[in-house]
Amino acid sequence: MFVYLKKLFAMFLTVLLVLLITFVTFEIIPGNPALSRLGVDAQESQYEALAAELGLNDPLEIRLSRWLKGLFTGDLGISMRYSVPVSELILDRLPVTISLAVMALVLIVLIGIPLGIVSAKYGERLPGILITLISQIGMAIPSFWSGIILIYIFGIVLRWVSPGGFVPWSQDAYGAFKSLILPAVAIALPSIASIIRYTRNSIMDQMKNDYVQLALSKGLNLNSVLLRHVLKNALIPIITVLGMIAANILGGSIVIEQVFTLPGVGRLLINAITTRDLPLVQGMVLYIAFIIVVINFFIDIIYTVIDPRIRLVQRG
Amino acid sequence: MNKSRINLWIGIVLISVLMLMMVVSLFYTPFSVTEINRLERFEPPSARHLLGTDNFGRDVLSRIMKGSQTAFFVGLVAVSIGSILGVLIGAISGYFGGIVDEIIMRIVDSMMAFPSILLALMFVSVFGVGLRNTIIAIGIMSIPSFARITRSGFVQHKELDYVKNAKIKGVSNLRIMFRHILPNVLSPIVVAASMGFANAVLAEAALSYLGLGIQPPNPSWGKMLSESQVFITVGPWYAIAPGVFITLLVLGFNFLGDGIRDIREKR
Amino acid sequence: MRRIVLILILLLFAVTTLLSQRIVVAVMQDPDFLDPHRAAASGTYEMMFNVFEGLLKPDPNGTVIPAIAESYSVSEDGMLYTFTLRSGVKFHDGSVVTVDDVLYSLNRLKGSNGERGLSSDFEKFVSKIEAVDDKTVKVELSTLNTDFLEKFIVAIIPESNENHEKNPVGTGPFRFVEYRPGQRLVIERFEEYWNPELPKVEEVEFRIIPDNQAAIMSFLAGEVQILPRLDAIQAMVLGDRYNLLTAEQNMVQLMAMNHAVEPFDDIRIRRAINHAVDKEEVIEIVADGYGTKLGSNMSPIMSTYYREGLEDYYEPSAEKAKALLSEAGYPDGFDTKITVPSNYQFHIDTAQVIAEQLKRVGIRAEIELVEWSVWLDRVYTAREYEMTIIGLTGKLSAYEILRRYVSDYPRNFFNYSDVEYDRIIGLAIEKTAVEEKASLFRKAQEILTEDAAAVYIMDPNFIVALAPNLHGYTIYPLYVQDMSTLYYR
Amino acid sequence: MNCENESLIEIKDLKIGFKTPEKILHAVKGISLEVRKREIVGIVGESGCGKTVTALSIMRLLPDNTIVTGNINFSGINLLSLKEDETREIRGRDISMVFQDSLSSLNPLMKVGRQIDENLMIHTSLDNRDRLSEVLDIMDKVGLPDPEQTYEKYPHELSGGMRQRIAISIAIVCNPDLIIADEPTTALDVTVQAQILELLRKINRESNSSIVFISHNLGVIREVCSKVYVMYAGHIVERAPAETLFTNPGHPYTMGLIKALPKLESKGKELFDIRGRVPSIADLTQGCPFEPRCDYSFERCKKEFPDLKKIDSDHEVRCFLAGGIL
Repeated sequence: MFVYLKKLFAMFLTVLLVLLITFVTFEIIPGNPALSRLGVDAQESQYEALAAELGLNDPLEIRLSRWLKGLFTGDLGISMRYSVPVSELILDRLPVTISLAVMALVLIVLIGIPLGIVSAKYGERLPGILITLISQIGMAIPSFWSGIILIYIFGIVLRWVSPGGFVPWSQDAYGAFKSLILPAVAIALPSIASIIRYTRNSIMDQMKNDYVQLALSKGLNLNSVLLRHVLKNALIPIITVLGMIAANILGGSIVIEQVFTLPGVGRLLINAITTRDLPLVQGMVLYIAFIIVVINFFIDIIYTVIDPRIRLVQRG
Repeated sequence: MNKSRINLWIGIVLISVLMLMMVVSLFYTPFSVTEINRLERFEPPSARHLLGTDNFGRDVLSRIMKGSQTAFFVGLVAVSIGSILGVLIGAISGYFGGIVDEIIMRIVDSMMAFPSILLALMFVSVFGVGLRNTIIAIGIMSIPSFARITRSGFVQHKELDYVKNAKIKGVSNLRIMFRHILPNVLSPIVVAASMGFANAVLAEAALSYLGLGIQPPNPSWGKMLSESQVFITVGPWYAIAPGVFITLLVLGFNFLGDGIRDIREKR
Repeated sequence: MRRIVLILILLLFAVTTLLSQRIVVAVMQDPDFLDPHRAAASGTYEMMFNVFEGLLKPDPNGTVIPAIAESYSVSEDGMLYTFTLRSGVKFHDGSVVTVDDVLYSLNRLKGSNGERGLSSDFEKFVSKIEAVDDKTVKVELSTLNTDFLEKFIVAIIPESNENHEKNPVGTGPFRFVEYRPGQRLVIERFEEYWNPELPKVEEVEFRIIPDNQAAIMSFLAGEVQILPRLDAIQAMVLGDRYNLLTAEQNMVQLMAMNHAVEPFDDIRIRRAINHAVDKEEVIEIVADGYGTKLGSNMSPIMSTYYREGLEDYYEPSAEKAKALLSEAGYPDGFDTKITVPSNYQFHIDTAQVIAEQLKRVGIRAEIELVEWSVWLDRVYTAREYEMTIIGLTGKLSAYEILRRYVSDYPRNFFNYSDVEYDRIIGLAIEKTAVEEKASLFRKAQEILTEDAAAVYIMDPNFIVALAPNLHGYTIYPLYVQDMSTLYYR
Repeated sequence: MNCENESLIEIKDLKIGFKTPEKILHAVKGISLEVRKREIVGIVGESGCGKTVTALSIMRLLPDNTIVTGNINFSGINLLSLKEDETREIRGRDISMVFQDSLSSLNPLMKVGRQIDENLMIHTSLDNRDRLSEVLDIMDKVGLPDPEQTYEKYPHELSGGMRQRIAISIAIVCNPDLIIADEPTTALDVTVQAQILELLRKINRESNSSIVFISHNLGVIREVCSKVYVMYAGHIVERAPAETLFTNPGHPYTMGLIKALPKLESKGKELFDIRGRVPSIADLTQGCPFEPRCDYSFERCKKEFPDLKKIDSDHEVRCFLAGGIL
């Protein structure tokens, strides 16, 4: 329990630091939310009205205290660009990114782990080496490039799916699936490749253990030994990697949402950064931190479910 | 014996070829990289233009060659920043331990939990786009992994006899850290540097793709990709070439990293 | 094979769109405000043009025609405007537009009872707004401004609406449905529009896609039916499968040189740069030839006020440019920086071509890309830059176009200052006779050209890509998308 | 009962080589041995002498890059000629194995009861209930307290001795003809070691299973085995009944091993150690592989490889001096 608290506290400190840095830098850097909202055609009076409304003309100490107050009351504030509560904006975008991430994770697990097992089973023989080689290449392909190629093949040439259109799940589940599957694949590809490698390595490490020999000596065939004994053991390090991948999917979605023009959190973040929408940027940072804490929490739970040893010995 | 070196050799060959291309581009490119030629737009690959031309009639191969300078430069400097600072932080943290170690490692852990592209993105958007800031951003985001690897090496080695002997002899901490321990924990750091190079190339491409990295007319593979994206129907070679080269370079460094690790593990 | 593909694509378009009677239009940016009196961005007007109407509205020829007003008159001295309301015009909430709504709207702009108005123009120029009877409204100016008529395209909104921002209500052919920040703005057909023939489609979605390349991908995939404002190279990508419309768009693309910064304070340098830039090459490469060469800050589409013959005032000539540079004390050229907003690929491409051209005369220009918000802050407002490339979108009023160069104009980011120019503009706006006014504005354009106030590049043609079965697109010399006349066939 | 003398498994000229990119390295260089029914046979030797590899070759558990030649005759069939699925039939049912380290040989993530049960699942058609009672019986038989509770435990929750009892349960649950125990007591402390040895003897007595007992410790071997094979560098250097081996060792290596045993009276004195190290399997000498470490070696030992010489009806030694001056 103590370990969790320490972890949580460290996360909290880091987020606070990031928030403080964003506040300070948004003070220094050029770019003004009111200007960027109104554009070149605004009259002076319109600009001044908006600047006053956003509190841009208030002295630093007032803005700082307002910021601190918001921070401690959990009020994310109102977006400067959209005049809508930040939490509302984020919640609106969340389903897209979350479903994208979940679909990608499912693909990674469903494709990566079995292929990793197959590759480990064949070890140094041809299928194993082939899968390793392909996964090595898969890891090197930038996801936005594969995204572009996927759009070209499936969107423009074949017209199977339509990039840039997103229908909410509630409206048309199949449509939503169709609009998310390509970006999910693009995000998943490099991670599938790395999961294959990790699974392969982890299984091959486990295969050196005596319990494998014992299982074989019972008369189990290799497949059963892999699935019944080795896999679960091999999963433990893979889960750590999956946790890191889950966090990286969030990062990857920033780029992929841009490629596929999906109305997800990543695009919102880029918008917020380019329009100097400080409350929105901070809200996003908090949101991402929160998601990461949640992911880590789940990972820890999965550990304890899989590995009985962890219930006794705390992981440092 | 050859079998275990195959990763290493693939890596070395790929990197050498690309590096050769980079070195050649310092003195020579088949065509000017920036000069615009309105008569030769979207020429498909031919003997004259091996990789075709782009929407400005510029030779894609020449731009790819020039772009390799950016890729190597970004990778090299970013990895240097990341490894020097990371090793320094990791060494201090691992060698001295205690509360300093605790604080540093907690921060490093939290930093690693954040998607690194996000940190780089924030940095660049805050301090402005361009080559220099891209490099710094990528360098900073690679610090945590170097710090962690170095730290674990130092934690292991500081308990070993040769370190204790050195301490008894009265060798200064600084000297023990960097003359005694560091050479012994170097090989995982070298592996991390190789992988870090690959990641830096990918990160630069992603940032440039988002328009927040290298700025035109400097050729960058990522930027070329984003510029060429719409032309995929009229000039597929232009959209495909930069992607292929990014992949090859990343592949090269990944193989190299694996290769070095193979050798180390064999020992 | 190509034929089959073409037919298939057409079929697909037909099926998907005929069923829905819905149009998706790609737009670059979010609206700034939905409240039409607070909105300033042209990107907002582009969409909300379909929702709101004023007493008058712009027509495709660049003039204004009656809308909520059935007719209007202007007094001889140009100081008094009288509008007669069209009967039976309804707001989207079903209520009829009354004189009170008109008064409410105009007073909201002018400011009343000590409250500041939402429009500095109305505040500055209007002295009195009054209802003559329940059909007639009179507006009296305080200062003469003969271009003021165009101001009455501003939206009339119902007094009863409590929140114009959350729930915008107007009288336009479409009714506002929803706005999702960063995603879309949806409008639907208003059944009780005063012109029963319009609009023709059921629903329009403005999908916000800031990245033009992604927008093109969506268009190619059939997800978007209208791509406004393509540049020519991008249009070329689409090929001949689509319906492409081309027209001048009343935009002035220029390279501004900061007159307050050395060496651009020297007219010889500015002239040298003008000689160094080969506009035709720029148009050819960046716009694939689809652009109209400019010589001053006015597009030929403003035919009444346009001063012809300035386009070739500075013929492209490296010798002349070099000679002028030497004369100004820079025989070997100099180093400078072109600051370009990073979200406009068209301007970035232009900058790349111009940088190459400047290199030929020895000027080494580095291209610096900045985010749009940084550009607005640093270049447009703080005027900290050397050179920049931007497109100034057109207005119906020549005065509003040319007053950017008046010394004390708050957004004169050129830092241009010329006493004669200021005088001519001030004079022009007081002339009621059109020809008199036009000749003064033409004179103003000449001054800009002679002073080499900027490098006036082109009016890039406005290319709209439409789904093959979409017809009835109307081109305006303004930054608007008129959705009411579109129909599928 | 004449089955006492009936042969259960007979290994003839077994050679085991590992393929490397350059050459084939032989870990076992042609050994022959025999285990009779109900017999406990010991194989002794330092680590690296090939005893574990021999055990694994009986189980056909060697990795893909090994080449095994010779003949392993088990109840009339040559194990080496069996197909993969045929070996699986035999593994666990007819021949089973107990490994050295029960902590690593038991799957850490599976309840121990289930690990015993698995064996029954593979080789019997019993239903869940019957299997459970069978498993609990066996657990009781090997002396595990509270079988029902222990069934639910994970390996890390048990002590080393209990874990080894689990491993033995796994080995005997199908009532195999042969149990190969590879250093089953090495990782345990002395008292537990004795209990486990006693258990193995009991199993041998009660269930008619033969046991191949592999150890580097002659003392342990002496306690349980009736017959002992001494292995050195892939060869069998001596075969003798356990008592004979101690009273009348025929090979200098065996003598060394006996000398190296800690004795009560030598407590406090320095333990004897055979000088030098076990040769690597990559070393190829013409002569006797033990020659470099042998106190009695002479010229011939360097050049010639000695044959197994019969010095008694059940005593064979691979040494030129055997039966003579030694």
